[in-house]
Amino acid sequence: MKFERNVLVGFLILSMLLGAFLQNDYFLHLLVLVLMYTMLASSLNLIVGYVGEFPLGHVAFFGLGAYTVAILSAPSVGVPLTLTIPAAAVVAAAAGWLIGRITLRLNGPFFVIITLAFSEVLRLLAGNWISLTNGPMGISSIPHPALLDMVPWLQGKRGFVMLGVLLAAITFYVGYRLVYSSAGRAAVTLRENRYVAQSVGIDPFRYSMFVFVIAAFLAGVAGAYYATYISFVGPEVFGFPFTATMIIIVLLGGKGSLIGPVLGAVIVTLLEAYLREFKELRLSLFGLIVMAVVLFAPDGVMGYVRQRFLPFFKRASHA
Amino acid sequence: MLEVKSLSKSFGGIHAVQDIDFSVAKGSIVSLIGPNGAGKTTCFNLITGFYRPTRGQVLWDGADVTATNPHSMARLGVIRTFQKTNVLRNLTAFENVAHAQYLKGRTPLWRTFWPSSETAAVKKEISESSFAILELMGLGKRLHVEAGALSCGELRLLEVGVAIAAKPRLLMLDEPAAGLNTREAEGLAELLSALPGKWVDSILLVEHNMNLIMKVSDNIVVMNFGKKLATGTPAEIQHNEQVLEAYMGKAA
Amino acid sequence: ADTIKIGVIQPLTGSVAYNGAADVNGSKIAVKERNAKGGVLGKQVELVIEDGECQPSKTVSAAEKLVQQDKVPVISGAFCSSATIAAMGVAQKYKVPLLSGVSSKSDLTERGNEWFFRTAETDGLLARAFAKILVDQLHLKKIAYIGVNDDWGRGGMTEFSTQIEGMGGETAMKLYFDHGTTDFYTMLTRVRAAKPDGVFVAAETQDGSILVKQMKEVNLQSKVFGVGSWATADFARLAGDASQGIHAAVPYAYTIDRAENKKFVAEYKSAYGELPGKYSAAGYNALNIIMDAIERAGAADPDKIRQALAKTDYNGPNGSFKFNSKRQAYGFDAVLVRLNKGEPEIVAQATVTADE
Amino acid sequence: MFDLFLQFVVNGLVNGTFYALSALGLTLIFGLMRLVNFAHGEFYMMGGLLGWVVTQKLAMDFFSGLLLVVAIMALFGWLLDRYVMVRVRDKGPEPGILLTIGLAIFLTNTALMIVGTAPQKVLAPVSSAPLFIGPIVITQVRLFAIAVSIVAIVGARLLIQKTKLGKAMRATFQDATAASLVGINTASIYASTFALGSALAATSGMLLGSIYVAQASIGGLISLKAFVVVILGGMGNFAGAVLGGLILGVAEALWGGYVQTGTVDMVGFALVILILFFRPYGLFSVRAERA
Amino acid sequence: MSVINTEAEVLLDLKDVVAGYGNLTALHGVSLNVKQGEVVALLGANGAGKSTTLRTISGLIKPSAGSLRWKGASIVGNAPEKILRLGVSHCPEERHVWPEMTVAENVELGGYLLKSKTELQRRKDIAFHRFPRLKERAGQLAGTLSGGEQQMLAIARALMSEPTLLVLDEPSLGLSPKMAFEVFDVVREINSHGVSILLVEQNVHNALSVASRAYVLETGRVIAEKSSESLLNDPDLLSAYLGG
Ligand SMILES: Nc1ncnc2c1ncn2[C@@H]1O[C@H](COP(=O)(O)OP(=O)(O)OP(=O)(O)O)[C@@H](O)[C@H]1O
Ligand SMILES: Nc1ncnc2c1ncn2[C@@H]1O[C@H](COP(=O)(O)OP(=O)(O)OP(=O)(O)O)[C@@H](O)[C@H]1O
Ligand SMILES: [Mg+2]
Ligand SMILES: [Mg+2]
Repeated sequence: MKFERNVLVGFLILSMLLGAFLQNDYFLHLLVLVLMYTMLASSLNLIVGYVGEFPLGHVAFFGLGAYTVAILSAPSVGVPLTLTIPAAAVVAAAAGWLIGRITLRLNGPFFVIITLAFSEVLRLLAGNWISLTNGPMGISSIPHPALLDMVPWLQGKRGFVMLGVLLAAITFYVGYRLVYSSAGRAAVTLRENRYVAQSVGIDPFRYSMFVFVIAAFLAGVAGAYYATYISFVGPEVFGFPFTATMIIIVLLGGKGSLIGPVLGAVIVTLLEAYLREFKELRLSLFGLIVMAVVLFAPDGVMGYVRQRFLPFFKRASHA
Repeated sequence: MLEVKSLSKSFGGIHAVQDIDFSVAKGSIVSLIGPNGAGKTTCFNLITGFYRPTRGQVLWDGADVTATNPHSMARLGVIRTFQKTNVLRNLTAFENVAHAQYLKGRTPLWRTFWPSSETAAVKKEISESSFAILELMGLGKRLHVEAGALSCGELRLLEVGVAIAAKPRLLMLDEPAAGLNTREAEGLAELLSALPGKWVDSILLVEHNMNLIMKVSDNIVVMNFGKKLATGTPAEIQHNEQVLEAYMGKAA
Repeated sequence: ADTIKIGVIQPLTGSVAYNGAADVNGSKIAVKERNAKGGVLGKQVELVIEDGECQPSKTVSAAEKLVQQDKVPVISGAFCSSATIAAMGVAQKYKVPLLSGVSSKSDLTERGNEWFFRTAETDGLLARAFAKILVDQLHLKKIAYIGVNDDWGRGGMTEFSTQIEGMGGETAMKLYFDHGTTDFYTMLTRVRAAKPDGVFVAAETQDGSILVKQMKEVNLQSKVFGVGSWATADFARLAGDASQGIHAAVPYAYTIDRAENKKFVAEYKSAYGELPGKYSAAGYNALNIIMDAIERAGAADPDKIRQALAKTDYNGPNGSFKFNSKRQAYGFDAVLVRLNKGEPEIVAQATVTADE
Repeated sequence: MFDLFLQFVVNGLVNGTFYALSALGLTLIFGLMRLVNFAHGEFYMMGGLLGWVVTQKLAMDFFSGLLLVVAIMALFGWLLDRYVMVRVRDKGPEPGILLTIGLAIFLTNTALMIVGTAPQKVLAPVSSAPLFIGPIVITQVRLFAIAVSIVAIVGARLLIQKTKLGKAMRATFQDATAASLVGINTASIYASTFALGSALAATSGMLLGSIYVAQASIGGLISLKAFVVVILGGMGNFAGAVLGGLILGVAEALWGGYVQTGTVDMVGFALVILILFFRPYGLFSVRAERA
Repeated sequence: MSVINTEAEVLLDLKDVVAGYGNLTALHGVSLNVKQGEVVALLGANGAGKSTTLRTISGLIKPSAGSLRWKGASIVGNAPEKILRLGVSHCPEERHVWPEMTVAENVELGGYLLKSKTELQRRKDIAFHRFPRLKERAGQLAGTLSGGEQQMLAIARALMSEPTLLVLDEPSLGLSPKMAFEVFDVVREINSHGVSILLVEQNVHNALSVASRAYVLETGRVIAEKSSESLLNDPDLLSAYLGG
């Protein structure tokens, strides 16, 4: 618990220092990606790791967040960054509530696929509702946030890194509080055994819903960050590639621990960047590496660490 | 405290439970016995809301709580265990018991993100009562073993511990002694007799271990083929020909 | 450095990899030719090829890497307009010229990004060049439009239908399908029921070949014409007999009768064992234009290259390329072809003009 | 008007049969074995590309080619299970998900490297000239494919429900400990199911490759639709999967025919949401869990 | 109760078997044997390692050291299937019925290794004759049976292979007293046909009423091996470990 908190804070401080002192913009870009993936994966991890269900459509909330920012910050609407990001989070959370009401009644493979169905419906909507989303042409008029232009030091990528650190900090805080709250424990009880949970008084629907909405909220934040940074949003933000990356990050890093997604985000981003050296072999190698990690550390890197260095994790204080 | 009235449940053509009436008074231990497939577990499922009765009523403190969902029953103080072992397999024995005290440690959802939402006092209390309960169940040495790695018998005890931790008023145990040896079952009998008034108000027990039943029960309800066959004190039941015939077989 | 690096971003994986790879193949031919002749500014040219996966985020990563790590002074790419838009931001930020030979979305050159150049024809330009010929030569009155549901497909359909309607053509229906669709029976049933004279199709090789094959299967008799990589050997091979008599308006066909093209086709064929298509030519042209510009700039310096690019006058397999003030290329030819026994026969030729 | 409707329905039924066929392998591996197999579409893709190689490059006729492809893919599936999948068995669903995602990425991109990006054609076994049945138009090759689909589907169903092997499969996936205690060689059951699933996926890839195209990057799309079909049917239920496929096919055809073609893919997913809303365990499924 | 027959052939012989789960060692050198025609009980407190011993015998767990012999030949590392073919049938703890198969299918699969259909039918008839309750429920999904019914099913299934050695893990678990007696009657009956039995049972008196010998296990070690009579006459041992 303490250990987790220290690692997360350490990560934030390190990112901030790197953001402040790194001169190479490509590395800063990678750092921004790490931060974005961290947020996204952390939010997915809340569901996978703490509710124990596996949504294949978590990207829906990421996409909604991204589109909200894109639509609201278009020059004709002109809502500033300080409002678009919260708005994105709220829209995503509201969608989470709606979608959760339908999907959380199901479990196992049925939950996996019905969530996928929702994200695909949204992707197709985004591609066909021309008047709102500009369809497959996407929205490309997202301006550089004025907020980051105000302080000269924050210009360019550095501003995005700092924004990312701030948002990641929020994500960590929310995740941390959730996991170590009575709601988090209720969710874990539910994950471990639905029957036991119910018979000690836990309302299954209420808690899975709560975590689901929070996770959607955070995914919305990640989507907002993405949209502001890339400055273009099209239907691909609802696409399966994001889902796959997200899943790989969470499971590679190790689900059910707050550090796992961070580790996964760092590993996957660096791996993708490094593998660019290998040209055509790139993705084949990536696939092989993912497979190799599963075979040698089926519970992800954190699972492996936990197994090897158990003493670090005094679990007794979990209550 | 608990009263069931002409409780019935059928699955397709199978009448698993038919017109069962009984009640559990405060401070008492009532046992439900009967041959395999008589409908005991189904009764449990009906009372705790895992199944919806085809007919009949469940009353709790006089109020109708028929088909109330399981977690709400738990909040009313009706906590049960399961015949097929159900625990939090990936958590330690200690965590199992601690997590079961959900109702005690619960904070409103909106306060989740409030710093200091949980007072250290509550945490300490939960932790202390967890130790106490595990000690009570004789699992004091197995505190930090993952539940999945416990042996069958230990799991049964842990399950009872989990149920007690949830602060029941009525504790409903489905074959808690299954898998315990004679001596352990005796220990459990003593434990159960001591529970009412201290940890719980009353106990509703399903068990096939006759020694235990006879030792702890104030009242026994016998079921057969879904129907009530007899009811009475242990002494009465012990001498009921029908019960002996249907249930005890040669043991009599 | 002893080589001059040029960055290329194309989708090399994913569903449009087929076309991205063709572009890269064309680019490589251009570089090979040039290097054989001594390279640029006396140095050999080295391509740094990155996979953008047709995704904005991956394309930005690729562009960032090219500029920051490989220090390329100029980039060719990207493919999908959405990815190109994302890369344009990077180009502008680092002040590195970006040239796309593929992305066709009209407004890319309307965004006032002075670091972005385009050698691709836009749908509007193509439509303006051929609508009249189509209507007059094929005698089409009532037309059904089928297009892939993306920016390119939608753009092509809109431009052609507006032009054709302006000439008195009638629009029977407009239908969209998603990339990767395998079954067009429902769509074709609708089209057949409407009995149009002609069917306009905006589709790439894979979707397009299945579509025309199924047109034959459902016995659709209308004339077929469209835009996409249809003047290619692959298309004819995949569609088989069904390709017979189809018309396509394309910026490039390997049958174009020009010396520059014959040379290109021969080299391409000897290198890859297949005939080049429109994306191969796009890559080839883009790289040649970039290398010319570097030569004229006299140094591998982004800003100088940009200035040199603006003054491009390049003669390629499909005509000559100049840039207008919005850095949109014009002056090159586009052709209307008719597929005959798998060969694209050139029916008409038009020069792509650009308004200032 | 009615002719049009009839044609839509027939298109839908044909397409639905193909959906069911391409989901067949997944019904085994995902529906029965409970492995969320993201590489299903890649197995399908391999079937198509291998089909192209054997019919076009090796100039074999369709049927002997199909036999060869089935043999190769069955062996591939078997080895994959014996040496890779076995290591994540009993570790919960997630390692399997991650492993098959990795596998899918690897297979797609390796195929892309080896055979290139171009779409390819599998030589069709019968003609694709139009055939008129009353007002309906269809092709011989489609009728042929439907026949093959029906044989494959019925065969697979009989295998699972009636044969000893099928029972052993179900037993193994429901409780492997008990299965090994009654003498079932569970390792080989897992491997043969995986092999069968791969071979079925490849069969559909090759057959449909002769009607559409075969291409390295086709996998993702196939997987998505196949998951929808399996779930609609209710996991591991062949009759359900067939019905799921048909419903999907007809709904898409009618939507495309009367409403909008651009959004047909949405129909499938909307249908999933709708059906699971009313029947949380798919159209046909038995539940045997009790508290 | 059968008399101890020292001449009888030793069927199963365990010597210093060490086994466990992952890093955890549950058996620290268990030695025991079962002879032809014997009923042997394995007793011990919760978590002593009784079930682990049985799992090692039937091949579900591979021992990390020690020898495991069947009629003199080593069977260490054999798959469960192979051990079953030799004639050892294991009815596991916690029933392990196949929930989504019918009762009839569950029973039939117990005879999975049988080739002959008529023989399978014969054994099925015997099983349903022994457990009429199961016959009533032949078409019901096993997962919906009551606990005791599932236990009967598990026993019926284990008997389907007509083994030479039957290994029973707490067969009376969850059975009503009457049903438990009936099960022990079945045990006696098949033993009278020459089938050897290795039995784990919590109710010592029930166990010793059918067994001729017993081993007492404590934390993965055999601490006593006695004939049933002498064990029944050893109140110290009984009350210390078994709660007689
Ligand atoms: N979902 C169901 N579908 C069909 N039959 C059921 C279902 N649930 C229970 N039954 C049947 O109802 C009867 C009563 O079952 P129940 O589990 O209540 O018995 P029990 O008294 O607890 O028996 P035991 O002592 O063996 O645990 C059994 O015959 C069982 O097969
Ligand atoms: N699946 C498992 N994983 C890890 N440890 C286990 C597992 N099963 C049992 N153990 C451990 O092995 C030891 C022996 O367990 P075993 O199940 O053999 O005991 P047992 O004598 O059968 O007890 P019981 O009478 O309670 O069934 C115990 O300490 C238990 O905690
Ligand atoms: Mg019961
Ligand atoms: Mg045991």
